[in-house]
Parts: sequence; C-alpha cells; structure tokens
Amino acid sequence: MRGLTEALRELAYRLLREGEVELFLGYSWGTLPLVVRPCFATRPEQVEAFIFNPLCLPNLVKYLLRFEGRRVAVVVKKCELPSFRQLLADRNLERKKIRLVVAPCGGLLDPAKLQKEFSGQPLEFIADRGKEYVVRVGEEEKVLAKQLYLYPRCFSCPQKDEDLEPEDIRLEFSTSLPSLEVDPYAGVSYLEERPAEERREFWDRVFKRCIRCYACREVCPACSCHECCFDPPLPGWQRTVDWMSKAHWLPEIYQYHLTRALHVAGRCGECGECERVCPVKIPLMLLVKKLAKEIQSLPGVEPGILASYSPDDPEPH
Amino acid sequence: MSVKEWEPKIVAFLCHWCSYAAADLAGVSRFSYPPNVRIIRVPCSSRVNPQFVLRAFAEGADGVLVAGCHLGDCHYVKGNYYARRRLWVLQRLLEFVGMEPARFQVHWISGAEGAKFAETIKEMVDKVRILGPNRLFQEVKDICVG
Amino acid sequence: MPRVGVFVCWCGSNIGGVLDCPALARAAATFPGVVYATDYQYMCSDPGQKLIAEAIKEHRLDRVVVAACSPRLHEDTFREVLARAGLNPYLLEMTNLREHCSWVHAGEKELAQAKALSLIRRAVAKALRLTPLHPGRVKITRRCLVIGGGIAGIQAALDVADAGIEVVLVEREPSLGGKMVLLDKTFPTLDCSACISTPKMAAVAKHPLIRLYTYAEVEKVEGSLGNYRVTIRQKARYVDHTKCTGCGTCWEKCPVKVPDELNFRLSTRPAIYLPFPQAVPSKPVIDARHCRQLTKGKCGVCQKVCPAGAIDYTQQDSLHEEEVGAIIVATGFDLFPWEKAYGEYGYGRYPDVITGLAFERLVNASGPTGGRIVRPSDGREPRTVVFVHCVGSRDELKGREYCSRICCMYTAKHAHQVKERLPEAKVYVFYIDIRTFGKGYEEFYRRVQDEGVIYLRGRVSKIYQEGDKLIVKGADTLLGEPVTIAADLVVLATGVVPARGAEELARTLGISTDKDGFFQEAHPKLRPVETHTAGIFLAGACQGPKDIPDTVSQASAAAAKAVGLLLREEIEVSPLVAWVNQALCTGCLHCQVVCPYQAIEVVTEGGRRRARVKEELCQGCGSCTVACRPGAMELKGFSNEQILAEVEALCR
Amino acid sequence: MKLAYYPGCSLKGTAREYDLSTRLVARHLGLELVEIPDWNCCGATAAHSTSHFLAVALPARVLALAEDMGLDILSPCAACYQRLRAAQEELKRDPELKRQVEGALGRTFEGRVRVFSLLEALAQLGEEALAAQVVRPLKGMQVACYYGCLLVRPPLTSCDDPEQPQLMEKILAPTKVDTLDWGGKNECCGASLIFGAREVALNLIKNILHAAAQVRAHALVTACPLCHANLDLRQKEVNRFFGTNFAIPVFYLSQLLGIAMGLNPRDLGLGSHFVDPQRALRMVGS
Amino acid sequence: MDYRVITQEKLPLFLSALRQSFLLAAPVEEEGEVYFRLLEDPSQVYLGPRPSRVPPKIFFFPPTEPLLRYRREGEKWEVFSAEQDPRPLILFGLRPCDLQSLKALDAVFLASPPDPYYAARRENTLLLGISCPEVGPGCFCVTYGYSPTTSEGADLHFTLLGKFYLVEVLTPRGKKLVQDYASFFAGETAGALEAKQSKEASLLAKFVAPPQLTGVKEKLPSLYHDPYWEELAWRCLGCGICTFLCPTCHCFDIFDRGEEEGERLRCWDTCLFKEFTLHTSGHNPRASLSARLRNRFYHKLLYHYERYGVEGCVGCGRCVVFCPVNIDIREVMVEVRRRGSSGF
Repeated sequence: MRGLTEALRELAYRLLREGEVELFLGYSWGTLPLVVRPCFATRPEQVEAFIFNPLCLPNLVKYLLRFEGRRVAVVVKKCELPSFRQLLADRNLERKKIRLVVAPCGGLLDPAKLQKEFSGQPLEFIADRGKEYVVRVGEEEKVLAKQLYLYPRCFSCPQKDEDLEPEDIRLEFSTSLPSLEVDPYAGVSYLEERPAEERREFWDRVFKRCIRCYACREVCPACSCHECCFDPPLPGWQRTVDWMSKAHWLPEIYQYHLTRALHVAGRCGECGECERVCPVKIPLMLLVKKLAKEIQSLPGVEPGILASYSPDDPEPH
Repeated sequence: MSVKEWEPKIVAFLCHWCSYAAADLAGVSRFSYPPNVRIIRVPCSSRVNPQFVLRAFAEGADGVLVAGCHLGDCHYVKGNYYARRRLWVLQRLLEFVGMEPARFQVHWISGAEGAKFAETIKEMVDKVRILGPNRLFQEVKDICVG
Repeated sequence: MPRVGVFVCWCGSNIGGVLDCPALARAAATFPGVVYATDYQYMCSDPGQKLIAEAIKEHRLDRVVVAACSPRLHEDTFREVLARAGLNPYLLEMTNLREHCSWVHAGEKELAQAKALSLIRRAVAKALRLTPLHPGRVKITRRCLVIGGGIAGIQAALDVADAGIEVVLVEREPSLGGKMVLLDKTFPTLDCSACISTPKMAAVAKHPLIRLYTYAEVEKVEGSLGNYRVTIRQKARYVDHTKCTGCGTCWEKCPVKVPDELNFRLSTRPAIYLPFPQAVPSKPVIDARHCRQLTKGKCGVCQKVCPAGAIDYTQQDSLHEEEVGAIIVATGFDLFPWEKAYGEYGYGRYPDVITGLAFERLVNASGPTGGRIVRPSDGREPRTVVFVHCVGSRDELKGREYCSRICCMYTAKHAHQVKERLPEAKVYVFYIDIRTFGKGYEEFYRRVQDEGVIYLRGRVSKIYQEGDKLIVKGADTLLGEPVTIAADLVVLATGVVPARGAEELARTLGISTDKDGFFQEAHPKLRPVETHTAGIFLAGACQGPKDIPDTVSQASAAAAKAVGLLLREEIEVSPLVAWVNQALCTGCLHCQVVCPYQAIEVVTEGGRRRARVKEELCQGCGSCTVACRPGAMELKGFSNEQILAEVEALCR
Repeated sequence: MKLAYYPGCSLKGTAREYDLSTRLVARHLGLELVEIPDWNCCGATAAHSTSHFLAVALPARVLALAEDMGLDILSPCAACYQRLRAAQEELKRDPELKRQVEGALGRTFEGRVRVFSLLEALAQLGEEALAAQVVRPLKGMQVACYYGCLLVRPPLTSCDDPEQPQLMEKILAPTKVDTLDWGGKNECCGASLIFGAREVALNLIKNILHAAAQVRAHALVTACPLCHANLDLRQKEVNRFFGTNFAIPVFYLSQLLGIAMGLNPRDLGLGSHFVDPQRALRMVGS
Repeated sequence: MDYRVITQEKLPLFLSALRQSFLLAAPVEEEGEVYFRLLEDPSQVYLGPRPSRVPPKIFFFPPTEPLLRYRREGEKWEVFSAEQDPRPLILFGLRPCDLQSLKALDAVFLASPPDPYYAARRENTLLLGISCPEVGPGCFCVTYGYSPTTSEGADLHFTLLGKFYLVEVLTPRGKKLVQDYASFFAGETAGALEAKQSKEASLLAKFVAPPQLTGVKEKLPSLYHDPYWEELAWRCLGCGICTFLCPTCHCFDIFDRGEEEGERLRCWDTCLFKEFTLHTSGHNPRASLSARLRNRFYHKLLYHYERYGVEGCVGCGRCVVFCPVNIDIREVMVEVRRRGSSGF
C-alpha cells in the first residue's frame, strides 16, 4: 500500500508540475478513524496528502462536473468506470481533458463491518495483503480474511478496465479480490417473494426515515441534470404546481425515491454511493437493483428505459 | 372519511387519437360505466410521464389508467411502444414497493372499441373498490419522520 | 391572475337532462380564477357562440372553458369563437360533459353531477395555465427534388413539373430509365416496355422546368420542410456534354470490350458507351475503371475521333447545390443477391440458371440476342424451360420474409413469351402460391396455363448440371410426389430488395427504413407516400415491392402531395409542439433518440450542447418530454405544469 | 494436434477399414488420436428414434468423458458426429434438459468440448501439411465426393455448406485427383431404409451411382460408414434390380488420402471392398 | 435541586407506567441504527453509546408542520387552525447536547412573539435527559463548556452509575413526575453525586484535543473572502445532511397546498439547497455552493450567537459523523483560528 501511495503522489506531482492537468482529484485521510475523504490538489506541493487504500470508498467521478472544461486527473476504481462512462455520455464531457488514474483495488474494506466487530476499540488500517487485510485493533495487529470485511459493492466487482484512452494511467499494485459467488439480486428476490403487504410495510418503515436531504441525488453520477425536476425553479409562494410538494410526508417520499429509481434505471453504474451517503440507511440500491433485474429481460435499453423500446417488450397489465 | 362514503377515484390518461375517441364512442353508444373515472386527454400515451402517475397516487388517486392506441397503430408511429416500456417498468416498481397491481393499469383501446373502454373501466373500478383506498401513497402523517 | 369564463352547455337534454347545468355554472363561478360562469341550451349554436364572444368582451375574459361535448368534435368551433372575439384561440379548454359524463352515467345523477364538477375543475385548472400560442409559418422554396430516374422518378418529376413547379431530377446511372427500360414487355397487357417508357424519358429531357442530373448522386441534405439545401455530386463523365452531339463515333471506335452489366454480362460494351440506344441523355460516358487512357494512360482513341472535341480525360467530380422545398425519393429496387444465398441452385455457377431480369434482356429485341431465347452457355434454343418462384422472397431462412409481389406475374409473362417464341418448348413453373391481385392479372395467368405451361405447386430443392442438362429436383405438393426435370434453361423469379445505397440515402435524408431496408412510410394506410419527415415523399419500389401500375400511381400521388405543399407561399405549422427549456437541458439528446420526426436538432453555445426543436417538423406527440429526465422538454398545450395541475384538480 | 478419438460401433465392425485408414493417415499427418476410454453408443438410430432423452444423454456421456480428458473429439462416423453435435446444441439451448441429463449421468459437465468430423479435422491441418505428405499424386483420377446427409444437415450441426459442401474437395486437392462437380453430393443414400423399404433405398442408391456415372466418375469418396455400406455393398444388388452395370468403387476419404500418401493399401483396408477399387487405382498407376 | 435514584431494573417499569398517561418517545434501534420513536415496548429503549441519528428537534419543529387549513366558499375564505396531538409527550433519553440544542431553538422560536406551534409542543413535552455513556468520535461538547453529563435543560436527568441511575430533579414539572411515580424511585443518594462527578471526569478525559472557541467569532469576519470556502466547497456535495441532522438548524419554507381548499405547510429547508435564497426576480444572492457553505458555518459559529446571544452549535458531532465527504466543523474552527485575524 505504501508503495502505491508513493507512486500515486509521484504521479500527481508530475502531472501537476508539468501542467498536464490543472487539478488532481484523489483521496486523503479524513478527521475520523477509518474515514477517507476526497482530496483536491492544484499545486504540486499539495500531493503529500494523497493516499490510496481499501478505505477509499467515495466515487469521485461526479466531481468532474464541477471542473467541466478543465484538465483534470481523477483516481477511479474499476467499479466506478460504468458510472464514469454514463456521466461522460450524459453530459457530453470532453474526454480528452480527463485523465483517468485507475487505482488497483483488491476489494474495499467496509468500515461498518469492522466497527461492528470491534466496537469501541481504536482501529487503524495497516495494509492490504492480497487475501487479507491487516488492521490494528487497540494495540494489537490483526489479520482479517477479506471476504468477511468486504464492502458490499465489491461482491459484484467488474474487475475490468476496458475502453481506457491511451493517456489514462493504470497504477500497479499486487493485490487480489477473493473470488466470490454472490447473487447480485439476492436482496431483491428476497423482498419480491414476500407478500405485498409485507413489502409495503418494509418500504413504509424505511421511507419514513427519509429526511429529504437529497444526498443520494447529489452524490449520484447518474443524476447529472443541471436542474433536478425536484428543485423548484421558483420561490415557494410563486408556485402553484410542482412535480412534488416540499412536504416531508410519505407520499412525497415515495414519489421522490420511485422517480429517482426510474430516472437512473438502466443508466446506474451501481457504485452504491447513494446507499453509502444516506444518513438514515435507506436501502436505495434495492430499488436500483430491482429495476436492473427487470431491465435485464428487456431487449436493448440504450440510452435508458425512458428513451428506448423494443417490439418484443413485455406487456403491462 | 369513513369507508362507507369512500368511492374509488381513478385518473385515466387517454391518448387523443384512440382511447379518448373510444371513450367518446362509449358515450355515443351509451355504454354506461361507473362515474369514478376522471379523464385527462394527452396527445399520445408516450406523453404520459411515469411521474404523472406517481403524482396522481401521491395526490390521492386510488387507481390510474393509461390507455393508448393498439401497438402498431400509434398515430405517432411508435409512441405507444415507448409508453409500453416505461409503464411496464413503473408497474414492476410499484408492485415491488407493495402496491396492488390492479391500481395501475395500461390498456390499448382503439377508437372503435367503445365497449372495451366501458368494460375496462367497469372491471377496474370493481377491482379497486375491493382493494379499498390506496394506502401506499396515503399513509397518515407521522410525528416520527426522520 | 387570469380571468376565466366557464360556459356550461346543456346540449338540449343530452347534458341538461342528466346534469343540473345551472348548478354546475354556479359552482364553477367559485373556482379560483373564474370571473364569469353561465349555462346555455346549445353553446355551439350561433346564439351560443355569440354569448361566449360577448362574455369575453364584457367580462374581459382571457381564458375560456367550454363544458360541453368532446373536443374532438367542437374544439375548432370554439377556438374560432375566441379568435372572433379577439382572443388567442389556444386560450380555450374544453371539458367533455356529454360523451364522458351525461351519456354514460345517466343512471347515477348525483355521482354524475359530482363528476361533472370535477371535470370542470380540471378544465379550469388547465385553463389557468394556458398560454397564447401562435402557429408557426414557414416560407416555401417552390422547387422539388426527385431522387431516382426510373419510372417512379420520371412520373413524379413530370407531374410536378407539369403543375408548373421546377424539378431537380437526380439519377445515379448515366441514363434515365431505371429498371423498366430494361424490360421487354409489361404484364398483363404485353405492351412494349421501352415503347411506353422512352417517350417519358424524352419528355423529361426536354421539359423546360426539369433540371436533370444523370450520373450524379445526392451527397448531403440540410434544412427542413419547405427549405432543403441539397448537395449533388456530379460524377465525372470525361465527356463534355455541352459539346458532345451523341454522334456515336467514339463508342464505335473504342477498342475496349467489357461485359455489359445491363445485359447481365450476356454481351459486351465499350469503355465509352451509351447504356442503351434510347438512353437519355443520349450522350456517352467513359467507364473510368476500364478505359485504357484513364487506367494505363495510353489509348486516347475516342479523343482523337471525336469531331466535337468533347472528350476530357481530366474531368473531375463536381458538386452542385440546389435549393428545394420538397423531396420525392424514388430509388427503386435491386434484385435479391441469390448467388450468395442459394447453394442448392448452384451459387450462380451454372450459366443457364438466370434471373428473371436477365431473361427480360434475352427476350428483348434490343437485348444481346436480338430477342432470341437461347441458352447463355451455348446459344442453343432451350427445349425445356423451368421457372422457379420465390427465390429470395417468402423465405425467412435464406432470403426475405416478404412477398416481392411482381414475380408471379412476370414469370407468367415469361412463360407466355417462351411459349410464344418456342411453341414446342416445355415450360414448367414451380410456385408456392400464385398471387394475381391486379386488374387483368388472374385472366392473364389463366391464359398462360391454357397455353400449356405446367404449374407445379412446390419448391425446387436442387438444381445441378448433368451433361448439358440442368437437373431440377423439386416436389409437386399437390400430388405429393418428387419431381425431377431435365431442363435446358432455368429462370429464377428473383425477389426484390431495396436499391443498393438505400440505407445510406436514408441517413442522408434523415428518414427511416423498415426492417427490410425499404423506406418507411409515415402511416401504412393513411399516409403511404409520406415519410415521418415532413416534406419528404416516397414513390415506387423504394417503399416496398411494386409493379409498374402501382409504382406510377404512387409516383403521381407523391407528386400531388409535393405539389400541394409547394403551391403554397408558406405553410402554417401547429403550435402544439415541443420546446426546450434551455436552462434545464443537459444535452443528453435522448429526445432526439425517441423523436420519430427528426425534429430535434443540436445547438452548441459556449461549449454546452443543447437540444432545440424544429417546430416545422414536430408533430406534438410529446414522447420526448418523458424521455427528458430534467424536465427541460415541454409540449405546448400539454405542458408538465398543465397536466400536473389537471392531476391535482382531479385528485382533490 | 491431439484429439480424443471416438470410433463408435461402425468403425469397430462393418467399417473397420475406415477406422484403420483414419488412424494410419492421422499418424502420418502428426495427428495424435487418443481413444476415449469406456466410450458408449452415440445414441444414433435405435435410441434416436425411440427416446429423445437417451439420444441426448448417451452422446452427453461421451462429451463428458472427453471433457475429462481435456481434449476435443474426432468422430469419423457421420452418424456419431451428428449425434454428438446435436446433443451439444440441445444441451446449450435447454438448461432444464441439461440438468436432467446430468442427473442421469450422475455428474456435471460444461459442454465446452468441440466435436470434429474427419473432414474438419483434416481441413484444419491445412493444405500445406497435407501436400507435404502426398508422395503418389493421383493425377487423372476423377472422383465424385459424396457427403450424404449427416455431415451437412441440419444447418445447425453442419460441418460445411449444406447445399454446396466443399471440404472433401479441398482436402483432396493436394492429391491432384480430379474432383467433379456433380449433383449427387448430398443426396440421400437410402440409409437404413434398405432394411424396411428395399426398393426405395435401391432406387436412391441407383440415383447417386447414376449421377456419378454421368460425370464419368472413376470412384466415389465418402466419409460415412452407412453411405459406404449402401453404395459399395449394395451396388451389385442395384445392378441386378435395375439391370444396370455400375462398377464404381467407393473409397473412404481416409483411404484415398492414404493411397496418395503412399501408405500400404492393405493397411488402409482396401481389401475389404465389394466393388474392386484396383481398376480405378491402376488407371492412375497406383 | 432534588435527587433520586432508580435501579436499572425499574427503569423500564417506570417507562411502562409513563406510557399509561403520556405519549412516550425514546431512542430505539431500527435496522441497526438509533432513532427516536414513539415507544411501544419500553424494553426496546436504546441506552447504548450512539446518539440518535436524527435529532429530537423533530418533536418541536417537525419536518412538516401544518399551520392552517383553508377552504373557499364563494367569495369567502374559511380558515381552520391546524390541530396538534393534545396528549402530553415525554421524551426520554435526550443527551446533554440535545438538551443544549433546545436553548438555541428556544431563542429562535420563543423570542417575542413566540411561535405558537413550537411553543405548544414545548409546553406539552417533558424532557428526560440521560448522561452519555461514552464519548463519540465526532463529539466536542466540551468546546461549548458543558460535558457529557450536563443535565441543564431537562426536567429529569438520568446518569447510570453502576447498577442504578442517579436522577436529577431539575424542574417543578420534573418534581411532580417523580412524586406521581414515587414508587419507582428511592431517595438514598449517598455517594451518587461524587460518583457522577468522577464519571464526568473520566468522560472528559477521553476528549482528545477538542477545538478551541477562542478567537473563532472574532476572526471569522476577516475570512469572508478567503479562498478557503471555495476550496472547502469543492468537496461539499450540497446535500442537506448536516443541516437536517443538526439539532439547532431551524430554517423552513412555507407554502400552500391546494387552491380552493388545502393547507398551509411549514417544511424544513436548508441553506445548502440552491433555491434557499432564490429571489422572485430570479436573482440568488448565494448562487454558488461555496457561498452557501460559508453561510452555514458563519451561521453556526457567529450569526446565531450575534443575533440571539446563544451558541448556534452545541458540539453534538452529527454533522461531523454523517457528512459523506467528511466536512468537519471542528477542522473549520481550527482553520479559522489559524488563518484569520481578529479586529480590523
């Protein structure tokens, strides 16, 4: 890991110093234990903050929108490439100004699982050793089997980094993801098989928690509209009809989350950021995966389910 | 509102060229059907944004019907094909969150099918009446949100 | 706040017998924005209309709700009332109390009354959000482009030009004529094909309003309905047609001999050539691929012998721009490439297995054999001729699924021609079904059968050469027996496919093709000669297989459509079209993907890509509004705000 | 190249010469054949016409065995080839059937093994490799390549163009024989109709012999034991029945290739033909 | 001040008894996280180290508050006041920071003229505080001069000391409650006060370098145009987590739902959403995210104090812990102290 971090810093230093990019977008340690945060460097001397390790959870690609038109290098993991491509297509970004730095990732470490296992003890990440993580718990170094602490997203790791441009950079680091046979739709199937009444109760319960902070939308690379249809274009008293009222009641919350699921359906890169950022732990990926599962049966969904059809589509009832 | 007074409220989005004409024909032919349905005219079933359907439910509709031309007969060539896919996906989603399938229906009704229109409404009203008010989108306002 | 007037119609007892109209009007008067509400016996009658017009003035109404019958019936009527009263006609909203309420809920008056009120509330809610709309106007360039100089293109060009409108006709080959001019006779009348088509070709050439480009192709089309800018590539002919007199010295003296494609390589032609004697223009072109001067740099015979000095080996392709208001596409068809698909018929290895069109050349007096029916392999007259139907048609495995429509009849004609020229010859026809749908067609088929042509219902499974015979194996499904015929000549009724390059042209024009590659008509029944792109029309076999009468009818129909459009100074386009809220547009262009009318264009400002609606092309379906996630795409008259307001009003 | 060799029952019985010549030619061409241990019936004929399940399960076992060997299969017999390929396709298309078959076999398998006919295997070696082994060109010999049905039909399991197969012609090109263009290539040989409907079968055999005679074929070449049996064994019977006098020897493809490669005719099993091949071979000095 | 003790076993029984006469809300675990919920079963009360994700301000300042209902009859408008649940509410399990946050909210909503909706809810609610068992990673209450055991603001306050809770009776209402349910409590508190003090001391020892408040208010004005805010906003998602989860944030938007008949609603709003300060003209004085983010910190650290004389931040750490991109107000305070200059 150390070598990787160094290579990353050297790269960032070189790119910034030689003016190949104006901004290098990566990760640095946060202020809380096990927390890594996005980090931005515009000057070579800032690169010392950069790190890369299995705690680098955030998907940085959406930040590219903030720097549209500028030459930016961004650290990505393979699992984030689908969301990058979608963003590129949706917003017609200039690809040649974007330098992807593909970080070698052998699976992310889920801090929640770690905290649950060793609650109350100081935790520190030490290393990624192929099949294991090394973590300091209290005073003691522990070797942990990866598959037990893997971040949910990693169970469906694409492990591919195709369609890169020649200018993109692949960082090297020897690590490996344990091979895992996981049904990506297990959660969806489970819920599908419950009676409708139980499904309703489930969603009532989790949606009731929603505070409409829109973090799921703000972080989502597939939510790339200039103006969201839920953001009213006029001050409150001037409006008479909206897509949705501002009330924090269940009907609105259903409407918001179902609409968002429809809007990202077929376009979602399944980076899972919506679920990560949700402060009240709404299982948003269930909705996304449900639609992904349904869409799989549809022939040809380019460029999204709202703008495509096939004569062989199933009939609604 | 007590259960006795409750009458199903059904919003129907009908395409101008076929299904709205079918509703007209049902009228001309005096095919009666329950007065629980309220019609909104749209040029094509492809004009029906799934968000309109969600909005109708959130505003208190107990059922939503979308009807358009038969596949292949769309006045705008392939609009109903788009509608079919969009609304099929919406149905899957609504069922997933626990809505009864009968509350949101999609039918292809041509301008010559006045009887089919009346029949469709009758059946839908009957089914929704049995289901009762739409609870999914009309949960009581709870003090403990968040 | 808008000032809404609500007018409740009794429609005699149709509405008034079930609903309490005065009560509805009274209730409607309390709705927000409503400043006046009244009821009347017959709103659509003259006094009714007058009532509305006067109320508009008296109460300074700026939105009108008419609660009466179906807008499909009277929307136009009441829009005119608004216009007469000085109001924008699109500030009208109707609600349907008759068809959707009183007529269907007569048995439940109380509920019907409640529903009626709710329907009026909906209309008022929408009316409050109506905006004045103005039909767009587009000035028309009064010229027409016709692409393709076969019989469809010729007919269309002549019809349009005869209506006094200038025509630009572009033909890819060196001469007009297309496929029809290659034919010998036409079914079922058996008149000489050349005799009826060449005069039309000549008429095109000398028509003062037709500008003819032969040996040229449409390269680029810009603009839209009423105003297209077309770029035409004139391929180099190496002969200056302004000097050439068509004397023929050059092609007589040219030392090169190449197989003549027009005659299916049954004969040869020189490198500088006239495709056929009646060609229009009757001036030659040089085939650059075979000309010795152009390929090897030495020869120059034609230049030396040309009395007019018209030969110019340095000529280059040139580009020409033409402005037109409408386009008629008439690019015709090609034959199904059976040589690539049918191994059982020898993949084209047997010289005496030929296509129907090659047979036309064989039997044609101006063809390579002077009209003698002989075997291409040895020049002998065949004694047994087998015709095979549906080669490449009605064959989803090896060919196309569709019926090519012309083969049954031209095969019957060929069979007749064999019998006529070679009365002793045995003629067999293998068929699946005989389709003789046209005028005089069935009679012709009967006649051919009576002439002794043997029709066998079944397919041919194999053809192979044995000695100088072609062994044709098939089945007679009516007898349930295998059949083997030792034939001298086999003619395949090869199916029809879109002309080569049709897909590319479709892209150039921005029109769509069907699954088989034929150009897609706007509606299979009601708009068979229009495309989804306004101002572009279809004629002939480019839209689907057709015989000559159908082709000519469609060409005239397309011409009539084009003339109808072009005779107007300008056209009014419906204002109920989509528009893009530029602030919200992300430029994802999903709207462009779903638009069936190519009505969305891209504009780039300050590096940001956005969609824009070409109002003259938009038909107002609204599919794009849903494809647009940020809600930037709106439909005038059915806007998101209006529909959401209707939803809210109905759900209260 | 190394392949799992699946002879099937014919090559162990009536078509022994096909087995001998195939092995011998393969050896000389550097094609290593390893017989599949404990192979079983391919599921043709009896199984094929009585039990659909058995007709798939039997070849599936053979496929599974080869999978264990980690080798692709060479199946010279056309009937075996067709069964193996058909089973492969059916299992690919029908996961439920695959599940049932795996249940019957008591094992799972992936079904990734490829199955080659002798034609494909030889053609894959390439013209140069074949030419390198030809020491006795058969110039002047006119042969009609006869494919029959099982190698080329239905299109889904075909090893060549069903209507105009060319693989044998390509394989024989280095031997300099004159391969004829003729119409009988993929006609029906009558197959097992010979037992139930003798006259029909004899007529079909006659048609093929007739077509070959028409183009003055000195010999027929085949790659199917059943075709060979009908054309060779029944030729005398045809002559008796129809009063004809055909004497067209029928070679297995491997035999003719072997001769051109200078291999001992006895080792190639040339002694067991009913129509004497010697005349045809003498004509070209072999 | 009056003191009581209650044993760990009796606490659920006490809560059960309260449920007979009150609505009772307390933190419970739902899918592994802690939220305030109306209590069905007092054994579900969560007494562990984690604070509730959503602060208890929802009970006084709900995300959506119907203010009134209206209906038009002809030319006349009829207006009905919105109804609140009249049953008295007891909130159990408020942390010292939650209690402190009510000071900030009271300053806003109870200043003259008081907001009747908030006032009614406050009036109708009894506050039962509880000392924190642990110091969380985002906590910095000490910065604001109180501790994880501070009982200020509660009616009753509970501190777990071994097997029993020390109960501080802080108000007359608290006193009445203790008297009404006297059977659950014991009066013997010997050594309990000292035990609480030592507990407080041990908890205070666990704070590692909490941010200092000195100079922050003074230096902030000088940093208004500092590029720091721009760079901080690069990372900010612009979501509403920090504000909606903040126990002192109180911004709202009022709008009417329905034309002829409907209700007037007051809903949570957040300064981080771009339409927050959108003017009718279309002008937005805080059009950029950095301006909005800066406003949030100025409000928390300066404006609220300037206006009400009460701190706008209580150091609960929710915004620190739940920010998806780790924007940490403690770090901001440090940075302000480092960069800024006071007085100019």
